[in-house]
Amino acid sequence: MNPILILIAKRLGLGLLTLWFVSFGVFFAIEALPGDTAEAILGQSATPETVAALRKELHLNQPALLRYWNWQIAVLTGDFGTSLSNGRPVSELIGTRLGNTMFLAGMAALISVPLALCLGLLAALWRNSLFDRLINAVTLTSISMPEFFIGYVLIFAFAIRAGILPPMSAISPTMGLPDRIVFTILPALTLTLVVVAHMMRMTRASLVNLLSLPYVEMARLKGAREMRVILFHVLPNALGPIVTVIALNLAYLITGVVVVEVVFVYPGLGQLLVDSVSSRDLPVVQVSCMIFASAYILLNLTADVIAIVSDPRQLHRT
Amino acid sequence: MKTRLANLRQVPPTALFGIVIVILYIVLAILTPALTPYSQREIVGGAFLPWTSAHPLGTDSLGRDMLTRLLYGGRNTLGIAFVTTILAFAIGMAAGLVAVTVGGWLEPILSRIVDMLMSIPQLIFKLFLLSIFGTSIPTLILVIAVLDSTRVFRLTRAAASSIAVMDYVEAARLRGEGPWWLMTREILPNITAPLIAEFGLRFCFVFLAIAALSFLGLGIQPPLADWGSMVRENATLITFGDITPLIPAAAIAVLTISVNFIVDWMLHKSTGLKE
Amino acid sequence: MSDPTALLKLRDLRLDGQGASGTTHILRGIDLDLAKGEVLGVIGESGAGKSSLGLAAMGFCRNGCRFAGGSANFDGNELIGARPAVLSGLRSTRIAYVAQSAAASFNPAWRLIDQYCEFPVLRGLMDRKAAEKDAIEIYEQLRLPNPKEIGFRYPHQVSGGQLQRAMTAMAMSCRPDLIIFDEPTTALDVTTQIEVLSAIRSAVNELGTAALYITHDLAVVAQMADRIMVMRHGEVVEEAATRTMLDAPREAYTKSLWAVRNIRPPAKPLPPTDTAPLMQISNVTAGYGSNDTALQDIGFDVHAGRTRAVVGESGSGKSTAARVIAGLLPPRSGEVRLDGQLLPPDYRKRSRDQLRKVQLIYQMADTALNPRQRIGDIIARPVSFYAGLRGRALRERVREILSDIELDPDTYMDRSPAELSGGQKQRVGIGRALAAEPQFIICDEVTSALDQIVAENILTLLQRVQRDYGLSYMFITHDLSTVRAIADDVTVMQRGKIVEQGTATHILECPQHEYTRKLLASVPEMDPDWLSKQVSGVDSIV
Amino acid sequence: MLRTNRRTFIQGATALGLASTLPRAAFAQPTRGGRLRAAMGHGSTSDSFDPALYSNFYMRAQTFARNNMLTEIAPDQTLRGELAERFEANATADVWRFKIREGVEFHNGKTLTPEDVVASIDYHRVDGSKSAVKSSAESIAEISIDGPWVVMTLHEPNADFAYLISDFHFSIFPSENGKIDFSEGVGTGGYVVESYEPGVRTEFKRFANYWKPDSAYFDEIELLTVADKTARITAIATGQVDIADRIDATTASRVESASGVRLFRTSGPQHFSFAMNVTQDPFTDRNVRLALKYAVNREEMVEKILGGYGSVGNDHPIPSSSPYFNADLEQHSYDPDRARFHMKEAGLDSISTELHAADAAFTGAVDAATLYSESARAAGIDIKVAREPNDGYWKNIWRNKPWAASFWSGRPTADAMFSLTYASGAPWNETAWNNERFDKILIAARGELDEGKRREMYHEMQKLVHDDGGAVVPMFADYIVGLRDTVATPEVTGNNLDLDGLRFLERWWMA
Repeated sequence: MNPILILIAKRLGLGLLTLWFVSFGVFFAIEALPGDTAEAILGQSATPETVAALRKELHLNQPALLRYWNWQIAVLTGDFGTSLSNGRPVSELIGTRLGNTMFLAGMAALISVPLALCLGLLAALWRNSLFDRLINAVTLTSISMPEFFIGYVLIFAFAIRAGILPPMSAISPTMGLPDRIVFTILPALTLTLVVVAHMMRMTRASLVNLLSLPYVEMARLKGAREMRVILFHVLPNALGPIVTVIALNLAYLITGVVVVEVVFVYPGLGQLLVDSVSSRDLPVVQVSCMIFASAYILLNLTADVIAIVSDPRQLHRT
Repeated sequence: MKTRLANLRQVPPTALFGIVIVILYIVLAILTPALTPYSQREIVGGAFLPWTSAHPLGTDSLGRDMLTRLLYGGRNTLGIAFVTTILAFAIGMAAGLVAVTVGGWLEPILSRIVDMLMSIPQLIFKLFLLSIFGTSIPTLILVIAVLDSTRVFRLTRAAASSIAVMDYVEAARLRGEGPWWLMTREILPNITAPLIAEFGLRFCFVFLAIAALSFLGLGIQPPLADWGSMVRENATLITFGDITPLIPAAAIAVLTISVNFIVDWMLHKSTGLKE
Repeated sequence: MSDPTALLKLRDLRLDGQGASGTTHILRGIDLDLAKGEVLGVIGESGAGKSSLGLAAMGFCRNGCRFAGGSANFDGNELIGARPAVLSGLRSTRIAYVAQSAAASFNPAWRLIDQYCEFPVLRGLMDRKAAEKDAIEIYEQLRLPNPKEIGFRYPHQVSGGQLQRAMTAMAMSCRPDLIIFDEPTTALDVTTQIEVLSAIRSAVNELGTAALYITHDLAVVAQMADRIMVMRHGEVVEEAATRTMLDAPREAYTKSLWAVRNIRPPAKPLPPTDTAPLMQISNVTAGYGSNDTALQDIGFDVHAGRTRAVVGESGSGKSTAARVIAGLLPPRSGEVRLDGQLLPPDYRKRSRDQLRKVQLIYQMADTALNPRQRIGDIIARPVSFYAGLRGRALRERVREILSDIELDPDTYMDRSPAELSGGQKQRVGIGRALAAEPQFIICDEVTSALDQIVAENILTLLQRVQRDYGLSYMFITHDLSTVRAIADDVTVMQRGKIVEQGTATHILECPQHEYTRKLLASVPEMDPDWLSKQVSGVDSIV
Repeated sequence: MLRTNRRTFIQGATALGLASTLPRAAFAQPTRGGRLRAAMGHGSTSDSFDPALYSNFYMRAQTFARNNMLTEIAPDQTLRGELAERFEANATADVWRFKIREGVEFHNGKTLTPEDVVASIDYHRVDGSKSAVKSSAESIAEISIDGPWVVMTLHEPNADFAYLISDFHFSIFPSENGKIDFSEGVGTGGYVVESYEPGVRTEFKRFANYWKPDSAYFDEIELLTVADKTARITAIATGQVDIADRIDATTASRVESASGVRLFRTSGPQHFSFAMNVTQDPFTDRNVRLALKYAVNREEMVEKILGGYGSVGNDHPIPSSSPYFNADLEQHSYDPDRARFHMKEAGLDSISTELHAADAAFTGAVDAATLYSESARAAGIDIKVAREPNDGYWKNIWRNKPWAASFWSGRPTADAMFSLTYASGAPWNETAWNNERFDKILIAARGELDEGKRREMYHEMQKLVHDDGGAVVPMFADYIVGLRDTVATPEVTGNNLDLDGLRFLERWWMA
């Protein structure tokens, strides 16, 4: 197990370094944006006087490096600061949104991961059959469609025509779980259609890639039937790439869903980030970006660890 | 030539469909100005007019001819996506080949930078950069190209490093060949298959990314027509059972599906995978 | 139905392969009878269809292949066209298979014993506990070290020879009536091969299992088989009892195979060794990491016009030595001199002329030639690169070289490597080296991937161009018959050290070191009793 | 005394509310109860309860639900007291007295005091205030408490001061030691904020002890921000919400055709303008300005940009619904020949200029500019439309480029509108127009308590802006809201702003 711990430690260290670079980059990118929070908040009603007053109140008149330094120190002590634009604690502001994002991602993952694995397995099992071709064409199609297209079609079908699901997914923290699920079905379904193809194709490809290897032939020559070959002989060896692609897609479910949030008016983190960028709300942007980057880093790390654990060649080096 | 024709007959129907569609798109994109009686920004009538012979797909939210904008949208989006993909490949391939061929300290540095760029969610990153640098078409192209070149870099590096260990590359090195020869003569010709396949996929992703950005208002800016913002501008119609706004979306889907079909076939061919 | 007691009966078995270039006939009507407990050796060169025959005997054909006719009857069960359930029921329990590369054929995700127990348990022959106990017994019988523990390792933790025995053990797990051995020792070093061979033979004898033993190595099959069948182009050339076949082959093809074994270099006047050596390697120590020492203080000379064979088994450091000389692996200490001149350790620091003088020919002709370049271009590049020839002069020179390596310039100039056979590709590799007009060529296992007849031709070519161009060779090989055929001087290596060196006659005729002796003794001979004779001796060495 | 005075002239405006488009049956007696779900296009994550920073319609609606001001613009456009039971000015209109209502309770149980009022007003006028209404607040020289009365002394007379103080920024919050506490959104309004996620939603519950009778009928309210117009329309069409605002003019007719949905239109003071900076060439010449005013086809713009949901403007900011609207003024209309004539007067054969626009200015601004450019071409005027990015438009383009598109939601009074945008040196004087006569009567009108004289003054101001000003105001846009039949509206609704003066949450009820 030692090499794994070392790997985790190494990767976490590298991840922290990446996070630091991200925060640094984000800070100065926001600095480079034309306009600042004060102007963004006051908008059309800004006068030089009021902008200056607001700037002073938000400490925007301090030098950028000093502000970055202070922010960094605060974050290291666990204080994510308060939003520049509405004065609420960033942790509170982001907490609800992060919860929503995770809920949506979780739901989409719950549908899409098992579905993709099953379809991928079946496609590999019945490769070149009508089923395989059909599922291949269908997933190619779904991967090719813009998210907003899928979203609007689903709204049209389920909310407008059938009238069985709400078109808007404006969930609130006070909602009960059943309500939340009902409200989240359509965006989750949209995301499912977007990610399932990728995972399914990768599952199939990883399995099929291994099918020509000698040990698979050996399994067949030992008398293993196709199902056994795929499930017991091929799958354990294909876990690495499959888990990696799942991780990549889970990361996407967390970080890449702004469009779906817009279409379904879903109060997720992506929307918050986009809004905060336009209002130049640095602390919120910072923390959101860090959350996204950490999600990506952690998921990839998890995938790598699973891939190693599932591969005795890497696990038990001699 | 004869063998090429024979090869064409072996193309599976899906790929054939893809090729026909892609050619059709390209032809339409080139001929658009000749095909359309209106200009893409011209207001020709009331908003959301129904389908008539004068306006086969009706008009959009501002009373511009939908079919005209559909064609121009294709032209604009296709052209920009194509240039972007080319640029992404130029950057990614050059960096990838240099990393593998020259190696040394350059390789880990490039890889680190790419890892770092890739650990930031792409769409958000693009939104971010576009709000910093503005939404003009050159910045749009540059931002997407630079960010997408990371994937090209990874693929090129992976493919090239599997070639770089080949004996014939070693033989060329031992002969005293310089990096340029190694890159262009020994390595590049042997990784074209995955790169061409990736080009197709990347083009699709770039295309979808531009559409998504336009949908979010940061892509191609009005009054230039583009398929993403056409969907966004006219999406309201869907609520009333009018499928017109789905046409540009479908146009995106058909193109990306076609490219994917072709890529799929090429991947099959290049890997020789029969299963 | 000539032999009612036959376990396996093939009649007019045909197998077709579908490739890009159309249908090829892999098996063209094979007839075969195998009695219970009998071992039949199948021999042939690559592409003869012997592996396909082995698989067909299990009712299996690879992807892209299909049975085109005939029958394969196993103990009353027709295998061709049988339902998957029938085939799967016979496999493991009645017919088992031992593949060429055990390392690749064991599932890397499972421990050896899991793979051993899979089918005995699945078919209900025994429970898991009993199966494990049984595995340990069989491991012991196959003389695997640490039989109680070795099964609980993963394949990558076990050496090649041991894996091959573990695979044989696995094949025996259900006590089948028939085991197909497909080149089980080809990938092994000779000293390992002899252990595996004897283990297999005794296990097969003890269990009384019938076997189909497929190999390209005559000497090996002579040790294992009761009868030998010779195959070529998917057809049976001839078939006879082992001794008959060895002593009196009937067909010309068989005779040519036999003849190859006996080829000896034509006597040639040996260039003198009293001049200054062309290549001088002294006190070289090298390794790939800081902890690894692949070469430990080695040194040898190669004189102009002479061939030095560097012999050793895998891991002996012979290829590392080649890399050090080529400048691909700068040594930790020691030096390499060419014509008395010190060569910079890193090839990137060497002058163009220094690079030109030392050339390399690779083992795998497939990866040695750029598949995207035409033959003419591959050979032309060194000519234009070093000699600066252009245009017509360049073309003429390329044609000359092609003629030198016995490839017709008109036919081959514009072909791509994929259109060439293995032997032809190796010729192009030689041609590319010659095009540089070198003084010293490193030949790294250049014949080991080739069939024997082709290999002999390549060796002959190498010897001819050596005379014509006045070259010196460093010839890396694991195959002692190659050494006999080409070497003037021999260096024997083991685990990164030089064990013994001297002239070829000296080393081959009266080896001093016990490892050299073991190496020589492990090379199988055509005598069917050879293995029995050697086993006791080898065991004592092991 | 002033109150009665004001009422006389404001009454004329009441009929202008477009409530008449609604079926009679909708005007049933108000009933208590139900849960309202409303989707608004405004609202952002950067919103907060801080009254200095209120900026959009969402915050206005939210503020009117949870807070009260001293005064309130009634549905009939009259001004009436809200937390001020009575209010009065002295004869010179520079001292204003507000009698604070007694027994009014905040949501947290605190009783309203004059001190709360003073603190709430002071919050905007202290040094270093960042408030959007700082300029209004600074017109107050001194605030004092006189028993139940709060007395405000102004630097200059202002007859409209009571109107200014009705602005939603001047919400009255509970205070302690002269500092207001707005952090929880506690006010005296009809609804208590249960939860608020900026840019997403506000949940309200009715405030049981609300002082205002016949008001705040809903039990609960969910006020959503739905920025995507398609989502808003889908939500109202499928019944997921009861109210959806900012319906696109182009889709309005389709929304209306959906079953169970009706439109609610308000012709208010919202107008669009193309502001020329009169200190920069070629706009320094009055004739050039006039030429451009005659070169725009206003009817076409109303038709194409507003889908007919609006009316033409006459190059001044006063809506026809205003009591001070000058109906006698010549309507500027599309006349290429007159445009040419003014060009000649200016000594020019042609004008070539750039018009900067972005949809951030107003929806369709770029298209409006394009239409402008096309109609002007007939008069020999070459307008190049410069499309600008939405982001940073107000900072980088508006008031920084010589000619740019702009948007005004309107102000409750003619004085406020003029003072804000046309008075010389006004903070948002987008045309940099500087007219002595205008400035003089603007100040005079503030102190003028005689209605007839006042009206004349405002008429003259409109004429000055119309003839000489730098703004082309081609159109006034209606507000269009989609309502489901579940919502009932009173017969008379305010048209000073969208949605019954954005006081719909306390004035409307479930049908």
